[in-house]
Amino acid sequence: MSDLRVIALHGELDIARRDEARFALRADGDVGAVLLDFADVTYADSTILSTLLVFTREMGIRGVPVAILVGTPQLARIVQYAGLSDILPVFNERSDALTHLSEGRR
Amino acid sequence: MSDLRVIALHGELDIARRDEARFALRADGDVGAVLLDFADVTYADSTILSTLLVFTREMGIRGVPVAILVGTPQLARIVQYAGLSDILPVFNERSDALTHLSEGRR
Amino acid sequence: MSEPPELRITRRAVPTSAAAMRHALRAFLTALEWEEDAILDIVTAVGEALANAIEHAYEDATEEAREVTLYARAAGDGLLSAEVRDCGRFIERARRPGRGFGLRIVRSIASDVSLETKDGTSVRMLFDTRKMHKAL
Amino acid sequence: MSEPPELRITRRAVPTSAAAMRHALRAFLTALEWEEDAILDIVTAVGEALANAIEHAYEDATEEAREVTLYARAAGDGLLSAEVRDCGRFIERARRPGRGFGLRIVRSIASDVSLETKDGTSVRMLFDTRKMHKAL
Ligand SMILES: Nc1ncnc2c1ncn2[C@@H]1O[C@H](COP(=O)(O)OP(=O)(O)O)[C@@H](O)[C@H]1O
Ligand SMILES: Nc1ncnc2c1ncn2[C@@H]1O[C@H](COP(=O)(O)OP(=O)(O)O)[C@@H](O)[C@H]1O
Repeated sequence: MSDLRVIALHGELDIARRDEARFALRADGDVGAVLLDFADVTYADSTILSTLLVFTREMGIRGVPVAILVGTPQLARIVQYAGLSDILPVFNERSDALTHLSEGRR
Repeated sequence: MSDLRVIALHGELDIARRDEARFALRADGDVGAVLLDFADVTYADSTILSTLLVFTREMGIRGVPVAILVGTPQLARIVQYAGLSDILPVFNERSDALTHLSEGRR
Repeated sequence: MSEPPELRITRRAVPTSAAAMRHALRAFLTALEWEEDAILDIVTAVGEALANAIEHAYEDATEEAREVTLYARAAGDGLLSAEVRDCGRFIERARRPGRGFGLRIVRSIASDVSLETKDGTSVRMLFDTRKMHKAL
Repeated sequence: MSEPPELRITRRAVPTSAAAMRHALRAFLTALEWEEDAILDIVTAVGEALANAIEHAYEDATEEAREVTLYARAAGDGLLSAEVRDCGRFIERARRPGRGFGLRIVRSIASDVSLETKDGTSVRMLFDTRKMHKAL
């Protein structure tokens, strides 16, 4: 998987870090798959969900699979509460996230 | 300093950990000096000061110098508020603590 | 001893205030020995209300009086009532694609939510930890 | 918006409660953006009063009603009033060598301390952050 792009963020992703998150969530150039490594993210609010949604859609249009690796149950749960479970590809295990990406590769 | 005994504690040393602190603060056998390495202690209450006082006095009677290395300013300050600055040998720097110990050695 | 546990904090309605207020709420609930799962969800819901006050309430306000207040009060039996209040102006707005998750999240977690928009916005939430996680 | 920031927590008067209540106070004061130096000292003083309620108040009490309440209320201008209250019995005791630092520490940090021993012990402390650290 030489063209796997890993984007790692950590800490609390809330309204105060929206611009930072938007800036980090880019995948220019020739990318085969994107792993959003949020294993060390301890909190996410809905402003980040919106950013994730935009990013995942853009990648979908480009045919690039995305997987979101989460550490805290808070992030997995806010995705469900927002009704985005079927849209945002959230994984608790790195291996599951990578499997998802390799299956979705072009 | 082959007979330097280092006793390290960490976290919050309060009433809930008094027995643990009492148990840890022992220096049996042939000890030349004791460094209480509290660099990772983040909080101390007065019950710990009492334990420190007993230990330092016992060591004093045995002629064994003691140095308390502190990390958080809270610990240095509670010693002052308790009026124990002249009795408890508190140091902010490891090198100062070690110098104090080597000067006090038998 | 009879007064219920409570927490009230007022801060400037700026983005960095959200985390500090969530942390205070989390430590308050932790001190009450509430379950971690319930704490996660309550902090998530209150966090959304705080983010709304910070993001929307003062869009056209002058610099003074940009404040947001969090009030939380625990009743027995695992109930918590919380209120997030600002002195701004509620913005009625058509649903925007990819936005509008905040209040939905609040409603998913709280067993009761009431929104009052007089002299600012007040979001009152009732959390019943005995009934939480029902959706998951 | 006019009510002052406040925090009230009641917990069982057992050793593990002290840290949880200190953490809640710390997060509350941090959320109010108080200076770290002042927070350290206030938490230290309140921590001593909590430890006293936990260690001494219920020495001869039955298991029920072993509770300790922390109440803190911020006024403007860097003032905080705090109260630690239990429903036990104050123990008058001759000074014991190597003990008795708790109330001394409280008095070193607070600008005003009052101890009431009716239906338990109440320690009221006033902290004035503008005057703190004067002793050091
Ligand atoms: N405290 C508030 N002050 C002003 N308007 C608010 C407030 N809370 C919510 N709103 C309005 O309600 C809308 C929906 O809020 P929400 O569901 O949290 O989604 P989002 O914040 O993503 O738009 C906001 O866009 C805003 O117009
Ligand atoms: N909440 C309390 N309930 C009962 N007795 C108390 C309380 N607080 C203080 N005391 C009494 O006052 C004494 C002095 O307290 P303090 O100065 O904190 O030192 P120490 O706790 O080391 O004895 C205690 O030993 C105890 O007899």
